[in-house]
Amino acid sequence: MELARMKKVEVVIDNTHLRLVLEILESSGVSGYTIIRDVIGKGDRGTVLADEPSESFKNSYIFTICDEERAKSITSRIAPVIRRFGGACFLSDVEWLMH
Amino acid sequence: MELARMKKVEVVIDNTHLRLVLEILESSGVSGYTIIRDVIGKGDRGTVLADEPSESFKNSYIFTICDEERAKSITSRIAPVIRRFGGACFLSDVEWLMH
Amino acid sequence: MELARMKKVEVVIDNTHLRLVLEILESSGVSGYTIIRDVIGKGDRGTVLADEPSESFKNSYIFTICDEERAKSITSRIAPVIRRFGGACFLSDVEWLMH
Amino acid sequence: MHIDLILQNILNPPVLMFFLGIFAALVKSDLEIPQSLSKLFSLYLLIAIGLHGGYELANSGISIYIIKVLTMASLMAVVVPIYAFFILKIRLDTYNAVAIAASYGSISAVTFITAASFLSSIGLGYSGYMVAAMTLMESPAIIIGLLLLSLFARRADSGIRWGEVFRESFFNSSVILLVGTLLIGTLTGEKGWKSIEPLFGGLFKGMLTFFLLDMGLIAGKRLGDIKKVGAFLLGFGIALPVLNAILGIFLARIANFNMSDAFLFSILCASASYIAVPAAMRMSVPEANPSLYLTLSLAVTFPFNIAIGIPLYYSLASLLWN
Amino acid sequence: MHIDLILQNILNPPVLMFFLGIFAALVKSDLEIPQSLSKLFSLYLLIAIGLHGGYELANSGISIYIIKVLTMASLMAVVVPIYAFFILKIRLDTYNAVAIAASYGSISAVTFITAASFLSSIGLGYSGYMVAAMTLMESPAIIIGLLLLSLFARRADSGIRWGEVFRESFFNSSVILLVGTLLIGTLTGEKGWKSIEPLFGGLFKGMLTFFLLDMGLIAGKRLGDIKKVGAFLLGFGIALPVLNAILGIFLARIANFNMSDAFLFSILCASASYIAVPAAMRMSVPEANPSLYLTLSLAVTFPFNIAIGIPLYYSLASLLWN
Amino acid sequence: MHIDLILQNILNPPVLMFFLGIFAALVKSDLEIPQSLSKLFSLYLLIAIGLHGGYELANSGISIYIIKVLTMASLMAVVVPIYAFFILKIRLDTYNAVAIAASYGSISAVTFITAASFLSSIGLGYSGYMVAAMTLMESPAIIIGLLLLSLFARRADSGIRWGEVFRESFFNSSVILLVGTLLIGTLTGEKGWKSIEPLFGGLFKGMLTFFLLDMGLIAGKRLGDIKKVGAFLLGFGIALPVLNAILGIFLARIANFNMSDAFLFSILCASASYIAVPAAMRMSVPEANPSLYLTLSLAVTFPFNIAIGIPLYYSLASLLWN
Ligand SMILES: Nc1ncnc2c1ncn2[C@@H]1O[C@H](COP(=O)(O)O)[C@@H](O)[C@H]1O
Ligand SMILES: Nc1ncnc2c1ncn2[C@@H]1O[C@H](COP(=O)(O)O)[C@@H](O)[C@H]1O
Ligand SMILES: Nc1ncnc2c1ncn2[C@@H]1O[C@H](COP(=O)(O)O)[C@@H](O)[C@H]1O
Ligand code: NA
Ligand code: NA
Ligand code: NA
Repeated sequence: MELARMKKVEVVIDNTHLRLVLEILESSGVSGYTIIRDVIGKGDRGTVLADEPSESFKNSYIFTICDEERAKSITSRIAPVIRRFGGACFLSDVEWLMH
Repeated sequence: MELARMKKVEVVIDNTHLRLVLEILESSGVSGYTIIRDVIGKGDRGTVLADEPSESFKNSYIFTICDEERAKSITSRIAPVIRRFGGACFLSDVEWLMH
Repeated sequence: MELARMKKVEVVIDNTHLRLVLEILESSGVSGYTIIRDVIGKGDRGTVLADEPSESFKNSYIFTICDEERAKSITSRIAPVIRRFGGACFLSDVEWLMH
Repeated sequence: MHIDLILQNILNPPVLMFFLGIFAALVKSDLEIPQSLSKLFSLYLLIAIGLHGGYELANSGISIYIIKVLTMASLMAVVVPIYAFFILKIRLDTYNAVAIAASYGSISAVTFITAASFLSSIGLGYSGYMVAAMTLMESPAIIIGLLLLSLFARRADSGIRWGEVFRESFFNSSVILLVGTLLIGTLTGEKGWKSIEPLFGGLFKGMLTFFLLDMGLIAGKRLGDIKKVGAFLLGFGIALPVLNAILGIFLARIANFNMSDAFLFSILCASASYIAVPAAMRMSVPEANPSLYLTLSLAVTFPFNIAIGIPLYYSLASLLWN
Repeated sequence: MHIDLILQNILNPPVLMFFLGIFAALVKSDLEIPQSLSKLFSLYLLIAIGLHGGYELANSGISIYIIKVLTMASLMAVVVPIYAFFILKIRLDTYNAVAIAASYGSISAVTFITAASFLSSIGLGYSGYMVAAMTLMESPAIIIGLLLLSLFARRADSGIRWGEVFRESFFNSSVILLVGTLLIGTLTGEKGWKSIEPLFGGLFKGMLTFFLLDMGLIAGKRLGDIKKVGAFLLGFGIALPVLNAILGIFLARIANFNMSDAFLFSILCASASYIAVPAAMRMSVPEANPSLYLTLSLAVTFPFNIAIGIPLYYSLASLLWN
Repeated sequence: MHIDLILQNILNPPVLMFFLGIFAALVKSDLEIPQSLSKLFSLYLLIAIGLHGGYELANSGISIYIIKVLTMASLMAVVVPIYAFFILKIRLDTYNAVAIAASYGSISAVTFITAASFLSSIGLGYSGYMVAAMTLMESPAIIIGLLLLSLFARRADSGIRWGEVFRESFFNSSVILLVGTLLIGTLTGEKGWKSIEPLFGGLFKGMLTFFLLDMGLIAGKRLGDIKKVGAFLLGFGIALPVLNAILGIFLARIANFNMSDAFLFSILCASASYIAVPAAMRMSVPEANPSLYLTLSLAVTFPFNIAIGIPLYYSLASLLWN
């Protein structure tokens, strides 16, 4: 069993702009990512209810495990998306089970 | 791109008492939070199944990113709720993308 | 309020093999775990869509908070599962609210 | 009780589907019904009986007889949790006794609906005011339970937020739906009902069949927990419904109900809540153990009533009415 | 407007269920309809009116009259968002003015369906081409809105990805479903319709009843946000629909529509989108505040049209046609 | 094959809705059907054909003829995966060959149901025992596939948990539902069926229409993966169904089936599983690539059978029977 020091990048963004975030992840060459759809919450742009009439107003929560360099690059490219459309993004340290 | 050292506070609690946790978050002045509803799990109070007849028995998973001081205050106010009604609460370090 | 240094073990695995992971968690004596079902994502084995015809192809996301020793033992036992069937597993540090 | 009454009850698609669900759960099949579909079926059934009951109320109007039925219903909703509590106190602590007593003081709408569908399968109908009676019996047990708790439990602070309790008791989703649809059914009468009858009338038994498959799966998954409840509670989960039913039938006889009403009334008395009351107990009596009160009403009393209770109480009523 | 027209509209199961939903939301009941069920009802209703409309188109064929109706529909879809924008600009910034104007330039299918069901409850039918008209009116307002934005907003980069905007406007789910099912209904004609009529015809009003309960819950939860929109917008949310309806009726009169068509056309003009257009605005005009444009169309205009607009526009039309 | 047989098949609401779904997926519309609704439709269809089939079995009773049909079904369920495996081995490794062969050895209930609805649209019915035949053909291919794997793969440990394999094969949700509802339909007979017919009979074709829209969306999203499967497999995904269908029809001719049964039998032989078998393969043959076996049965064979296979096999059968 080998554990590698990696970064976890977590993003919350509305479903409408999920595609932009995924494009960034794909193009930065991460090995994978996980998406939890239809999460709700509260932020600067108000409350996201459980029964928004349009699904595009609900949030998605995405995380990816990648090396520090990629994490920094992803974060810097996500920054303008979040500045414009809202959402949240944060990083932390994890140990990744190599397989 | 600017990254700030922050805390992530994570809480798992049954839907019935979610409201109490949200009241604590709201009143402590965090900038936002995210909720994933209807998660299941196992803890001291037994197993939460995927098809509980009443939704109030299912769990919700909430996280908020905030500064350390707020994190401590939230945790200390959530402690009695969890002691009485069950659930889980834990903190970790994150770097938050300022926007 | 007392905070204990613990590990968070996070696992993403398809629903088919969720059972194997839960067996490992149960037998290692963790105090609890939380499951978020039907998450989607992308990894070495391709993309998991939101509408897989069979639910066994969707992913589940599980996390447990436990002490370091248990975390290591769980990770080493999950390693062969992930090597064979795919998925992701990673560890991080948390402070756990004792109750 | 004639054996063919039992068969007549069991050889019905809804009841058989219930057993199919239990079977699938026991053999750990991957058969699963997503919770939003459970919600669809249960909302549908509540709305359907509410609208239909209201429509029939519009036809029948309010009479002394109906007021008598509703009075009896209120009476039993208050009395049952009290004596159930004292029986339970023999072996249990106050918290668990309260939670279980409150569950049995309330009702299970699905049991009522299955009984109504049994009635219709033997050619009898049911009256709209029985739906009103059911609605009346949903919530009082919560209040009674918490009153018993204040009297008997030595909690530092009572911890009961009465305001919230009342709101959650009387505005909980089934009460709101039943009261609302009863009213709507009454207000829109014949013309209203005809326009929605294909959905809320015609499909009724089919939807019940679908839903009981789901209930079978849910109850079946909890059958494993039965060993945790112990012999005393297991006996309680079967004996109390029968006792409640008998009491209900006698009261109905004294009050001169017609036989269908008496039978449905006995079902209301005999059935136990596994949704609204447990949810309320979780909030106000966290000390009580859900795997006792939930398992008992869902995995013991509900199947018992569906399979045996319905024909049993029906034949008891037949004895007194014929 | 006769008072009994209002009553006739309100004393319908669907409309009453809408109010029940609002009530449940206001008293903070735990009544909740999972979003996948909302989706079920809305998909069902769109498919049902599409298939039925197509079937009727197959019977009636295309005529000059129908082309006239469709032309008028297109005209209003272009004109309404423009004058709405200039009215809104009096008090709002460009971004919010665009988002709101676009919502009111488009339509609400549920309002249309409720109006159609009102027609049928007073013994009148509706024609298949009105569904086609509705479809035509769904998307132009998005394009018009973004054109206005390019003209009036001083954004560094316009930020509008026009390719995507067109794709999302004309292939959004309701447009695709309506166009698709209109075609399928036309192609499969009488025989096709008969085979699926029990689901898509018979259950129609019942499903609408179920869905309006859900819409009531959703609208009710947003009623609290009304104070945020302010008096100007509140007035706008009621006055503009009435203005649009009147304009629609006059155009219909000039173009010699029959009365049912005129009434439904006025409903289309008066109703505002709370799904497709807001979703498009979220993407292309993130500067606009959803709690203005969404609250206004969902919590103000939608309930107003359902409860008062329908009988009001109907009596306006009656005045001109009788 | 007459061109109007193809038209007659395609100009049906269910089949057209399937194409609408594919179209919506191809233009990347936001049209989406939540997975719990897929589940609703598929559960509904399985329960409906099970109950209806059981009811017809109760009428017809068991005969030598029926036993012959069921024997043939079992035979094909064993033979098809074996020869499919050897064909696939020409170009593929053992793991992928096993997974694909097992899929084609099993059946697709939705294909069967669409064929049955095609039959009814040309005025023919289908017999209850054909549902039993379908049920029999669901699972053997899984076992055969894993046996082939043990023989041909050189895995360190076989890694197959046979106990679990058998349990998952014979208690998987569709087998349990079909066997269960066949039994329930038989036991409750005429009276049972009549009480639930409005839901499980009347709405059948409408629900199929709804579900095929969903299947179109799902299949459409996977069309992009077709290029990954390569020419050999693409050819296989079309040629093998036709081969299986022809073989099925000949066997049916020899065994003297009536024509409707022969046609449905050929459909069962020709169709491939995209739910139960892939799920089993994922567990027991993780080395195989789902984007081969899933894409092939879901995005190639399923659409082919729905659009062309049904009229093709029907005209083949007509040739031999008339
Ligand atoms: N401090 C926070 N902690 C956790 N989640 C957040 C936070 N701020 C925002 N979010 C999530 O991001 C979504 C969009 O945020 P905003 O654009 O700020 O409204 C919210 O609905 C939350 O789900
Ligand atoms: N050690 C743990 N790790 C992760 N989740 C936990 C843990 N303990 C409890 N939980 C979650 O918290 C819920 C309630 O816990 P409890 O009140 O202890 O039964 C469980 O159903 C789990 O979802
Ligand atoms: N680097 C990663 N970061 C986050 N999630 C991942 C990562 N790699 C894989 N996953 C998740 O694990 C699932 C299975 O991965 P795989 O077996 O590699 O296809 C994917 O569908 C993702 O949900
Ligand atoms: Na009771
Ligand atoms: Na409009
Ligand atoms: Na086959």
